[in-house]
Amino acid sequence: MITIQNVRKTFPIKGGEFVALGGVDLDIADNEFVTVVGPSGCGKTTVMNILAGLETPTSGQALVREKEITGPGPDRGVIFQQYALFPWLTVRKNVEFGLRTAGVGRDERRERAQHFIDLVGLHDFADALPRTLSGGMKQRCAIARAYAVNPSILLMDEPFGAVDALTRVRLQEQLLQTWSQEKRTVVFITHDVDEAVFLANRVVVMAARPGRIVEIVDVDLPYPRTEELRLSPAFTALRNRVWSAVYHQEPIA
Amino acid sequence: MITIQNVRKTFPIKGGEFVALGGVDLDIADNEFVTVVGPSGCGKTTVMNILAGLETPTSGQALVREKEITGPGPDRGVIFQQYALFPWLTVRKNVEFGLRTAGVGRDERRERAQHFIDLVGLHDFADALPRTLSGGMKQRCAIARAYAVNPSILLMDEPFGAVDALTRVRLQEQLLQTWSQEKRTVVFITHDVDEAVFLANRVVVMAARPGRIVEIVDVDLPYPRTEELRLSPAFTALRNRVWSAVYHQEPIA
Amino acid sequence: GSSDDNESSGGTTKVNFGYIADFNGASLLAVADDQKLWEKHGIEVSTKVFTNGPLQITAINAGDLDFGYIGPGAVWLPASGKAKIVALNSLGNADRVIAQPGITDLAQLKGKKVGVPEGTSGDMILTLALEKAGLSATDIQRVPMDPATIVSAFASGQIDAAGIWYPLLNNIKQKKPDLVELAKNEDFADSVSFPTAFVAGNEAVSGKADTVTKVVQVLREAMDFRAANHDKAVELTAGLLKQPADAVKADAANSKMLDSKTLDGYTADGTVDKWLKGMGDYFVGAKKLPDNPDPSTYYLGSVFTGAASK
Amino acid sequence: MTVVQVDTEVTTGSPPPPERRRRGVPKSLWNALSVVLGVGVWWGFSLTGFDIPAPPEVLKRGGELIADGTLADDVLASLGRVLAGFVLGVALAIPVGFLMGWYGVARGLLEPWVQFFRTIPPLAIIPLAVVLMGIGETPKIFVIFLASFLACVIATFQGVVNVDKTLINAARVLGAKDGTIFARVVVPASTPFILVGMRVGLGSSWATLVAAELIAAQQGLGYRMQSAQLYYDLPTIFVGLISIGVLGLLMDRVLLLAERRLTNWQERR
Amino acid sequence: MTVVQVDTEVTTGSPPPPERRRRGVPKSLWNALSVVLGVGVWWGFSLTGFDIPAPPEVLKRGGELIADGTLADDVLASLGRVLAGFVLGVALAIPVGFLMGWYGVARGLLEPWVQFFRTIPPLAIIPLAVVLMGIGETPKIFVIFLASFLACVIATFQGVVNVDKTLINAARVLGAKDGTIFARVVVPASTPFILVGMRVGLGSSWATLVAAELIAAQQGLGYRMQSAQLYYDLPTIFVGLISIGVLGLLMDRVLLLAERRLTNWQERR
Ligand SMILES: Nc1ncnc2c1ncn2[C@@H]1O[C@H](COP(=O)(O)OP(=O)(O)OP(=O)(O)O)[C@@H](O)[C@H]1O
Ligand SMILES: Nc1ncnc2c1ncn2[C@@H]1O[C@H](COP(=O)(O)OP(=O)(O)OP(=O)(O)O)[C@@H](O)[C@H]1O
Ligand SMILES: [Mg+2]
Ligand SMILES: [Mg+2]
Repeated sequence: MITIQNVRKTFPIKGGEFVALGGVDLDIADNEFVTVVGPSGCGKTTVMNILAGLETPTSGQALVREKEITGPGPDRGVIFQQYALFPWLTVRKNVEFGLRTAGVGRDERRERAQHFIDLVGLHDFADALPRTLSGGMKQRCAIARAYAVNPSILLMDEPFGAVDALTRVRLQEQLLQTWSQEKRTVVFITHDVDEAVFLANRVVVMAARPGRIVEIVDVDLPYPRTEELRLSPAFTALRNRVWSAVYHQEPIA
Repeated sequence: MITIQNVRKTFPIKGGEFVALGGVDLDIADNEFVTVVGPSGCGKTTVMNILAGLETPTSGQALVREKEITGPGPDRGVIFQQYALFPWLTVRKNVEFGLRTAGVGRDERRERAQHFIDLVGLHDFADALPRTLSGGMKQRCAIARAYAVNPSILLMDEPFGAVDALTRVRLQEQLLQTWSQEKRTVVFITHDVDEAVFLANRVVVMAARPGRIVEIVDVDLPYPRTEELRLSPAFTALRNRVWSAVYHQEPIA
Repeated sequence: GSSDDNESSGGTTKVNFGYIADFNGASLLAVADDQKLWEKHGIEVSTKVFTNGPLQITAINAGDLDFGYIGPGAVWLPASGKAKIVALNSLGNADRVIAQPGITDLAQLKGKKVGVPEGTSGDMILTLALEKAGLSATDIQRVPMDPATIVSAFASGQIDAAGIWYPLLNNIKQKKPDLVELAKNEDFADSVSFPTAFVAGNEAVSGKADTVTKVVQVLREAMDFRAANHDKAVELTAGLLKQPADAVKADAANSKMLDSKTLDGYTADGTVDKWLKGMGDYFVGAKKLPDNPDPSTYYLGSVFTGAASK
Repeated sequence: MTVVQVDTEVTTGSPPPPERRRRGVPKSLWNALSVVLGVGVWWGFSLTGFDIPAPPEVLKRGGELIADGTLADDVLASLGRVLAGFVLGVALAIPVGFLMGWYGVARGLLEPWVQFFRTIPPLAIIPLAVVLMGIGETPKIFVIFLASFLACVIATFQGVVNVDKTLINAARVLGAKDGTIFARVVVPASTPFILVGMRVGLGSSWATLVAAELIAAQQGLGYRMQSAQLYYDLPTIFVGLISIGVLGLLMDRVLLLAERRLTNWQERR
Repeated sequence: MTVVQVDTEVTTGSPPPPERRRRGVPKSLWNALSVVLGVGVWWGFSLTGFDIPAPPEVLKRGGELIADGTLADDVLASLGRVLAGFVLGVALAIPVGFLMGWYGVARGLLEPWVQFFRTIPPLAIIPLAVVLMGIGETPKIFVIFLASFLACVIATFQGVVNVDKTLINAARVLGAKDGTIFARVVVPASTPFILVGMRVGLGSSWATLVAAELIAAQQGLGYRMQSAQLYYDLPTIFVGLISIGVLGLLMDRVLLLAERRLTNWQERR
């Protein structure tokens, strides 16, 4: 259970403060798959950082299983928008990082890391350093690293933004599959309205200035979600509803 | 006129070399709008870096207007996949950077920078430092910076990847509009097949291992491209053709 | 650099004079300044303080200094031709070989840790003392240290003995009142004395004999004033050095100040040559000099005595 | 005022949740506590028979030196030398460090000598400095200059070598040539390194002061300490040490303040 | 061998197109040229009447000192001290720098003293070191230790403060606690800074050697130079200077080599 209660977040800026989040309330049930959409700069990443324990709300509070979030923890895996790979570690070592801190033994670590490296299609680059990877490959490495620690809550910030369409579809399928098997909670930020609807139990639509939730769209489509579903009228209706929720706001520019 | 002749690019890696590009040939006419699609890690960025003059081909050559590319130049504007904003400069100063090196006077510089900052919707953040921007805002700042120097060739590496759908549509329209008005040459890398077809005169489809061009799809749709066009059968046919060109290759994973 | 300051202008000669900030090194300058002796002889003096003699000789040879002051430990420099002694100043009486309580005899130093500031008069007295006791340099554990370090090392019992001098010895005595003095300068008075001296560059002596004479006249008159008014000289020096008068007074008590008449006599009867010869022997023994030159090649006795009659 | 406060938050941040811990004891209080502790240890040492003067004794001597104006003169003389040497050293080190980091030829030519002189003690330079530069202010400032230059040039060099390549590429595709890249990319990007160099260089400058004032100084803290050593006048030596320490600390604070204004673009702890 | 070659390319890169310029004269040739030039200048100075010995004289003296084994003994003694002091200094500076960069309290407590001691000349430390540690190897190594520690701790501190916050966040969401973050994120991320500290510290270590060997040294390059200074034996001083310079240079090269292996993950010029 994730609970966000009237969370405000302001940043000090020259000559005052900037209200990044102006009172956000949200409950996310265990094992729920929530996607977050909204215009650029509306505070999606800020919400995720608060859930991850990397930022503290200026007021209000954020709770996980009734306990206030006081810092990051391995129960909450995070995929950062900017990847944040350790540049001095190879792909394999990056993926193993969380397993090492969790004290997983060497052989099991190897095996689990290899599994997730294969999953994201980096097996030929397991011993490459991040600087030799392409943008999409870096992103996939970050995904594998977060998956490897098997967190019960997965916070993903535009995780599939830099990969090509086919890889993206594959990654979506894998994500849904493990989610339904292992029933973890997923908070997934995306710019792609289709993706948001395709993956989610609920789509949270945010708006900017100040960052807030304007609508929450329940997606009552059955799992497993298939390619056919994407073409169904129900899907299209939901997609259009989310789209208009996002863009019948004032334009951000 | 951009000419790429039998360009190979290899990187030294542990225990040998990695063939990033294995013989690429491509001619791009002046004022052409070329999009490049292909699976993650197929060498798109590498091609762009060679055109930008930031990497030299291992063999073969790349020419602009019959002259071999020996280094970067302000005639070729670049939007990097990772933005590469100067973290110590505000948005405005970042956008003005190229204008200053070009010796543009203060007032004109101000004015032109402001124009492009407004264009990408960052007017309220003109004096913010990059670290206070969201992912999408950083990307838009990088776009404004490249536009501001008004280069005759624009090399764009997934420039709209981190912005939301509506902003993306706006930026696409703006890009097409200035392109058609000022007739510059654009090389545009994207993962979005729709975007590739919607924008381009020609879509270059690349494949990996080794990086190469597998197909070039001419997009003989009229400009200006409208939202209706996206729904036309001709567009769908081209879109499907590009899609199958990309993905009837071996899967990359 | 101030190398070309020392030209005559309007009847006065500019002179750069180096010194060390203790009673031996500074007392004559303090007196000359107070008594306006420089003006009297048409010299405009500019004094520069140093912490050791060799650096002054370096500066003299680089043309930045005209005169300087050296202690006994640096006498080998003029002896080896780097400079000329224009006047002697005093005879050091401050050097001691000291030992921790319990060591009563030089012979007991065998195998002991003995601290010594190399190349100083402390080094000299230790060498002489060992020689007298029939010990060689290798019979002791010789521990080279800088003077300040000897104070703390001896006071904290890190070394068994040391070759050191007053006023530093006073500080050691505060901590170790029962230390033993095994040797002092007077023990060797008949073979070696520890003169301090004023030096000038080789070129100045040949090229600017007139200036040298004037300076020596100032020094002579200051010497005589110092001899006649000891307490006043102490007071003036303390003022120059910004040190408490009693510290300077204690320091002054450790040397035998010379006056011009005595020196004239010693120069004439060869006593000065004997001192310098004795020093030379020591330096040859210490391998600082390849051979012992005739003192007359570097001590300008005639200039010193000659200045009296002018 | 506000700017400083904000910056302090950025740089002294402790592990998040920062707001929580930051509410604790302010840093200056810890500073004060530390100084009190240090003085206590010193006093303790002086009481247990070690050959060092007790704080009141040093304080008294300090009072005397202040009263007769000696300390002020010494501080001014030394401060002037250190400032001149330090500023010259840094001003030369930044372009030289850049040249070494940027051009292989410059690096090949300069590196052996920079490396060589870094290991040479200032005491050994002094006779040479006297021979070449006389006994005026020049050789004193030169010795200090050398100390700060050598510390700073290595740091600048390393900073230049470590500048993120993508930023340089970004500047180049915007039409920047080497000069512009140096002034507008390399210098800001390597500010943190240059600052390390400046801080270490500042320390070396002060530490070299005593050696520099071996050269015929008429006043100055280093000279005062040396002449006090002739009489083993420990209280004066301690006054000198403390003055140097405090001045160094103050100058370091100024540097840090400057740095915070220059690098508040950085996202850091 | 190959690794080194590849790395050299990365670090000595000149402005692109790198392949083009890299084909020029190799850096070691410029090094050699520079050394030859430097020796030439020196020889020139010695001929024009400056009071410094000419190269052949120094060479001759060096030959003598090598022949009778003095130089080898001195080098060994000094090298041992410098290595011990330097290694200890760096080994302590890295965790202390981390503590200062990470914990506000540690910073508040340690900073005044680190700053203070950085400005204190080693010569002033010596009497205290003798009182506390006797006249054996300990105080000598201590003085050298202090020099390298103080240079290195500032650099490490600055490195820690400058570590990219996102990497620390990444480690923390992967469950890393402070210890792990220090060892596996902060240390690698601030390696370039630590290296600056080590290089500057290495220089200071050697430069402090002469001061250290004021304390009751029986042999060592610093001791040899001091006693030579008393005897105005310039050739021996020059032999000492050159030996120190060459040893420092060699150790610096070792450091650079280590650094290249440690930081070849960096994308840099
Ligand atoms: N450290 C900061 N200082 C000041 N403002 C900040 C800071 N961090 C974020 N902001 C502001 O907060 C707002 C929300 O940022 P956030 O990163 O949450 O947006 P986002 O929804 O993730 O956008 P995007 O989709 O572009 O990544 C932005 O306007 C940004 O400028
Ligand atoms: N410096 C390097 N060293 C070694 N390999 C490299 C280096 N740079 C790129 N590569 C490799 O070259 C290949 C092509 O990289 P490139 O960045 O061009 O891909 P891309 O098509 O842009 O992919 P993406 O869409 O994921 O950004 C990748 O497999 C990458 O690992
Ligand atoms: Mg975001
Ligand atoms: Mg790419």
